[in-house]
Amino acid sequence: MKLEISGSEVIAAPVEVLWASLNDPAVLTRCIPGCKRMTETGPDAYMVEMQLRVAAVGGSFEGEIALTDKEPPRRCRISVSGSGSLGHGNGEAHFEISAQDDGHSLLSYSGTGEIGGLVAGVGQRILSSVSKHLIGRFFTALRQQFEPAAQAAGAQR
Amino acid sequence: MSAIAKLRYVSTPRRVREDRRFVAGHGRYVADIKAEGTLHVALVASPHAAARIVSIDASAALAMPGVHHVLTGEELAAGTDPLMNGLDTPEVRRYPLAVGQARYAGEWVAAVVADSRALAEDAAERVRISYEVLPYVLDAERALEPDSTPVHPGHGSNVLLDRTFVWGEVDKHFAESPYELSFRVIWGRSSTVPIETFGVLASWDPWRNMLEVWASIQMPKYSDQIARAVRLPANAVRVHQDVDVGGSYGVKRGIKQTVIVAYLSRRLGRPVRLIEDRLENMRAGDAHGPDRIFDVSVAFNAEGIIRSMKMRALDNVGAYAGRSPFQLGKPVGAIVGPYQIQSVQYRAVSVTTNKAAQEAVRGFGQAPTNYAIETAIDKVAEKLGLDRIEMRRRNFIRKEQFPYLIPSGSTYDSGDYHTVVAKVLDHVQWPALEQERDRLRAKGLLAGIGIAACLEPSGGNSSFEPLLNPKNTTTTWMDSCRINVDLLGDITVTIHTTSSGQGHETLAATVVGEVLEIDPDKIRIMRPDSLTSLPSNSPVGSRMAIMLGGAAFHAAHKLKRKLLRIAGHQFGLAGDQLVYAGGGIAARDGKRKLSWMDLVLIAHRHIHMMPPDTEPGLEASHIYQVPTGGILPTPDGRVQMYPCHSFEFHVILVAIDPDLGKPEIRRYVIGHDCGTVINPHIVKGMTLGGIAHGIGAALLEEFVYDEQGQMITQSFMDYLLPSSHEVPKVEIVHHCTPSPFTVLGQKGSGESGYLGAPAAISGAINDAIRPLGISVGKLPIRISALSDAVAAARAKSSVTS
Amino acid sequence: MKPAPFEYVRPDSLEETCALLAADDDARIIAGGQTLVPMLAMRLARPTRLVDILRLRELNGIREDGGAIVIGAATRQADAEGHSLVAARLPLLAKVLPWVGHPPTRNRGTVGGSIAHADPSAEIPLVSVTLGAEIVLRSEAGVEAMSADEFFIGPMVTAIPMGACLTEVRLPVWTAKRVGVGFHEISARRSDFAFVSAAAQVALDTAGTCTQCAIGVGGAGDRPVRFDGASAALVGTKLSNKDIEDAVNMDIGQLETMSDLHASADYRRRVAAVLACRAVGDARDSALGLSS
Amino acid sequence: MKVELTVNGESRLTEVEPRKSLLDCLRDNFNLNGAHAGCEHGVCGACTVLVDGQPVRSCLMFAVQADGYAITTIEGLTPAPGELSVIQDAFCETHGMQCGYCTPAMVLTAHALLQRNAAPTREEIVESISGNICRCTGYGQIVEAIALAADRLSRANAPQGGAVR
Repeated sequence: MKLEISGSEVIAAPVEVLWASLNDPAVLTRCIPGCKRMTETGPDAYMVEMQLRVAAVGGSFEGEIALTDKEPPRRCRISVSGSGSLGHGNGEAHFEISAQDDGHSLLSYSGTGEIGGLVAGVGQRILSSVSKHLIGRFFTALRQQFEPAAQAAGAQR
Repeated sequence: MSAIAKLRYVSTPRRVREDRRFVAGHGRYVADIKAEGTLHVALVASPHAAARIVSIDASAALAMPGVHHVLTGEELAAGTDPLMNGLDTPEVRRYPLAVGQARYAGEWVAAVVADSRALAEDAAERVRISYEVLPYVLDAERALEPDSTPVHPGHGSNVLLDRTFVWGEVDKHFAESPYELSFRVIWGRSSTVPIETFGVLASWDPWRNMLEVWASIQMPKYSDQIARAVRLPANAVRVHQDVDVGGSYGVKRGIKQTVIVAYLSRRLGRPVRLIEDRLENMRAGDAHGPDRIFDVSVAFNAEGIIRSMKMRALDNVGAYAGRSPFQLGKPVGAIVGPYQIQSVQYRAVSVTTNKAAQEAVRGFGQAPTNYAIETAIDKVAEKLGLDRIEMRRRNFIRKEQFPYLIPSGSTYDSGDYHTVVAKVLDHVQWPALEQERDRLRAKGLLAGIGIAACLEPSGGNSSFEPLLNPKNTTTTWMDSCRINVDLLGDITVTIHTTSSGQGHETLAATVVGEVLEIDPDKIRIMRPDSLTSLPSNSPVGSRMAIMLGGAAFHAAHKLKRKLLRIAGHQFGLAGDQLVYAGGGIAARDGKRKLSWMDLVLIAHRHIHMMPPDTEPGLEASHIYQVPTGGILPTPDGRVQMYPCHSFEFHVILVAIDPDLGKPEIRRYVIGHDCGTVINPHIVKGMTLGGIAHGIGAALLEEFVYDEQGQMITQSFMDYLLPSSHEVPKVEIVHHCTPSPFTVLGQKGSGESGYLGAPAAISGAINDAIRPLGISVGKLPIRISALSDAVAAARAKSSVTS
Repeated sequence: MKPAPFEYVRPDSLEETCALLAADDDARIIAGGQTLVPMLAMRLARPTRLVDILRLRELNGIREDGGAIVIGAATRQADAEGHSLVAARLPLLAKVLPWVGHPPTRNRGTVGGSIAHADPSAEIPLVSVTLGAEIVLRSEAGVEAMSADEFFIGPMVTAIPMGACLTEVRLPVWTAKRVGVGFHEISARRSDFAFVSAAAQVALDTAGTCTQCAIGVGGAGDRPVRFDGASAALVGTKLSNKDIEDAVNMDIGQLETMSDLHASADYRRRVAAVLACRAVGDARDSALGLSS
Repeated sequence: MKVELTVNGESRLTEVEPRKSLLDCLRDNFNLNGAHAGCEHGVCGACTVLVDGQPVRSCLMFAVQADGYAITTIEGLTPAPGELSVIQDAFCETHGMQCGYCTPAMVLTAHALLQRNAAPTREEIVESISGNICRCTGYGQIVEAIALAADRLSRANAPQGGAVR
């Protein structure tokens, strides 16, 4: 199943800080839903282990993340691929960061992805909304990086 | 036709004998058969539409306790031969497990064998396969293009078959006709999807050199194919045919599944079973049906008489071929439907793509073809402003024209289409039905009447094999029956195929009882294993009433003749001086009489009382050749495809809430003529069940692949089978035009209902939306797509008005 | 299609349930299992442990408490369907229950399970959102209640914190004399997941003027939503078809609809408006004592 | 895990993995083969059994959850070996089946319906079996069978001297 994503988020951090965070495996590990571990395998390339969970559905994934076409601190391309018990997927997104007033940044993204295997076969009905939800979770977590107060909201599942 | 003057059992509503065991839960399906020490298989599927298999690492799976083996395609291919190809396409090789390359998402790549199915699934998750993703093609038209990615590179292209038949003066007829129209309709990929998935249990006995097989099959020449593939003599494969099959309607072929378990059982020395789970079945049971694009042109005059038709059927068979391309061949036998179309150009094109392989589905390609033909009739009527029923009446073959030779070389046996139509119209009270439609329209609903007339070619010859593959010179497709009368006078009849709900036991008992004038309920029916069976095929092509019925009839007559010879010898009378009645034989003068038991005793005990050169015992067998069969196609592709042609005429009323788009069938009437009915309950069930299946194909069911080649309707949450809510009450109007070619005048009815329902439903929906200036030409007609089209048309008309 | 291995525990109390959940992040509650078991069978869900709450007496039963009907989470849908309090006080729930799954799934499926699984198309979550139900959770930390609006977050995603168990849902009872309800849904087959569903409950005064109104739409997006703007606009009107249409059209634009194999996003948006109008119309008619 | 189930009135102790469905337990452990696996995800209904008299999908229930209930399978509806109940007989009378695979579930569902509603309308019959997919019959003869059984039961149960309808 093909997915198209695009949107923009205002993040309470200056451009440079946000850029640094997006290049920091520790931050990404915290923000990518279900990410357990990121291991650097080369320049801007990581192996990721994920334990993804959406409601009762869950499964483990292994995959790779690579950052390319970097133009610090404004642009980069992030590509993700992986597979696990629920299926496999890959995608690529283009990020662009621009400065806003009062030390905020606007993070715009657009990209496409593909999901195959079990979840595509039996979960077509809600797959796209689940994907959107997961992307939403990533940005929520990212925003929370810079708004510690918001972290009290508690875990979701 | 050797008519029986007065029928005692045939055509009477006798109970179906199989039903007793089923209502008590005592059917014996393959999953009910338990063998000590059985191992269970789960399958590892390719997640990609096309991928090279780089490596398979089974070590983690094999390390689990209770896991016995992980079978790869490489190993299996080394130990078995490729599966049969129907067409002459040697480079389109097909193995039960992918070898080197996976060609569709879901294709089985490895088979894991463990102590339980659950454990096998646990282990299957641990088989690590590394793939190199390859380009793929899903769309049939794209697959036709020379630069498309070949699914089988060795074959050179994706075209398995591209043959154009011209029967009659098509160009001349088109040139001479004042009108012509062309259109495209698309039949979405659906299937029969039995509630029982395919299952098989194989057990190799090394001390007897015998492979025992229990399977839920409906497959001609099954044991031969298994033997060939696993490299055993055919007499070392014993297929138990007394397994109840939980529905098939064509698709339960199971060759690849059986080869897997047969190989594993020999290799592991244990019984091995594979019962497909629903996900395996849906994505890779290789049981999808036709997936077709029809481009049709018809030439006609101002009266609506269609003189000629050009049809191109482009079938997307998926990744492998097997028998499925033959589904383009069977419709040749009724390519003009019930109409007097004088010439036809038929181009049959079959392409491979990266979808699951097709298998035979109820009607073997006839239902999609009927949908295309009936759409043509409706479109011509619309273009000329003619009544759709009048249009059909004008084009129908007339009663007095039978037997009627159609341009493609088949002779239709009999029919009385005009009378069936008249009876149906009378039953529905046609003017009232039109008023009802108009009343619904006045209420603001979209309402339409659908009409479909179609033929059910029946008798299951296999002339499509030599037609589409010149290397295949098959001219018989026999079926057989054996009758044995034991010393106590009780009758045992053997039939030699599996059965999946068609009531063959009832059929054989009824016919034998009819001929011998003995209560069918006293007759035992057995289904021996393949090695003790007479040559038979399987219940495909609506053939069993004709073929098993014919075999039973002739076997019973042989037995009767033997009884008459014995009695004649006793009485010193010629046959014409004897009267057979209720199993006993009397001299015509009424003075002497031998009862059934007298005759039985003579045959079993008293050879000294038998005529000379008579074998002792009372047994008779008959191997029945397909009536009208036995002839190879002509070089220009004219062929007698099937012997019999049942007729059905559907009239339905559909209402659609214009805001919601959901079609509701308000009335469903079918006129049905399958000649002499042997068991009315069975024929009724087939007809109603076929209609339900047609409703599914028309409105609900589809194996959908996304752009990446993933099949996204793997579960019953997305592949939608009609429930009791979706199938309306159906009214059946009966008519009987006996076939001159069969023993009792019977024709086939195993596919009835299904052959016309999709066309009728499509016709009704198109009638409903015609006032909006739109039409739909793709099945299934989804609610949302229909509603979106209606909304767009309404928006457009509100803009223009 | 066999589940991955798991342990099975059937605790004797809610307290024990909470302790079991707290001890293991990968433990999952099972009640009727009608949604969860298919996910287990397909191995979409693979908990380490199933904690079976179906028979916990504390979670079973239907009672009236203050202005609400309180339904224990493990109350089976079939029991709710036949319950006199539901029939008398929660006409909207009574109306939708026959649309939940099939009779056999309602014999096992629970009210709480349907809410906890939060399928965007499910009927009981729609009623909960429409009526503004309160959902009560219990964990080792104590009892917590939240509104249905806060509870449903996304497609099968809820705000249940880790370690918590849904214990009951409190559905407000409308005390007005003339209350009517309406419900419509459309699906490919009658018992399938709805492409779109709409529920409405209205109260009328003696003059037939709307005093209270609640409209909800399910199946269209990633969770059920309530049309508060439309509801507010309709209070004080006579609920003419025109009133209803205008009001529903105010809110329909905010509806985020999804597209899938069976129904396009456009379809869902269009039909959501139609069904919402019909549901309100039916509610009005039933409040007026007209058959709908 | 050990579990003690009451099946067709008989208490039976067996050992199952927690993940074993009631369906698989009935078939594998007790050799009661009348319940069939069709989809194993709760849609087709071929695995229906009665739990405390109500139809339930045995593929959606684990054996370890099934203790303490009265479980009835098709084998438990059959009065005696070779004898049919009124409902089973009615299915034979109208040929309310073909391949027989969904039939035990249909019969059990019909049984539960007629227990609670002795004179169901056609719509009520259709609704009651709507969770049981039959691929063969198109449901027509199944609906007829259930109506016939209802009629016969009501006659059988009517006071002497006349049928109730």
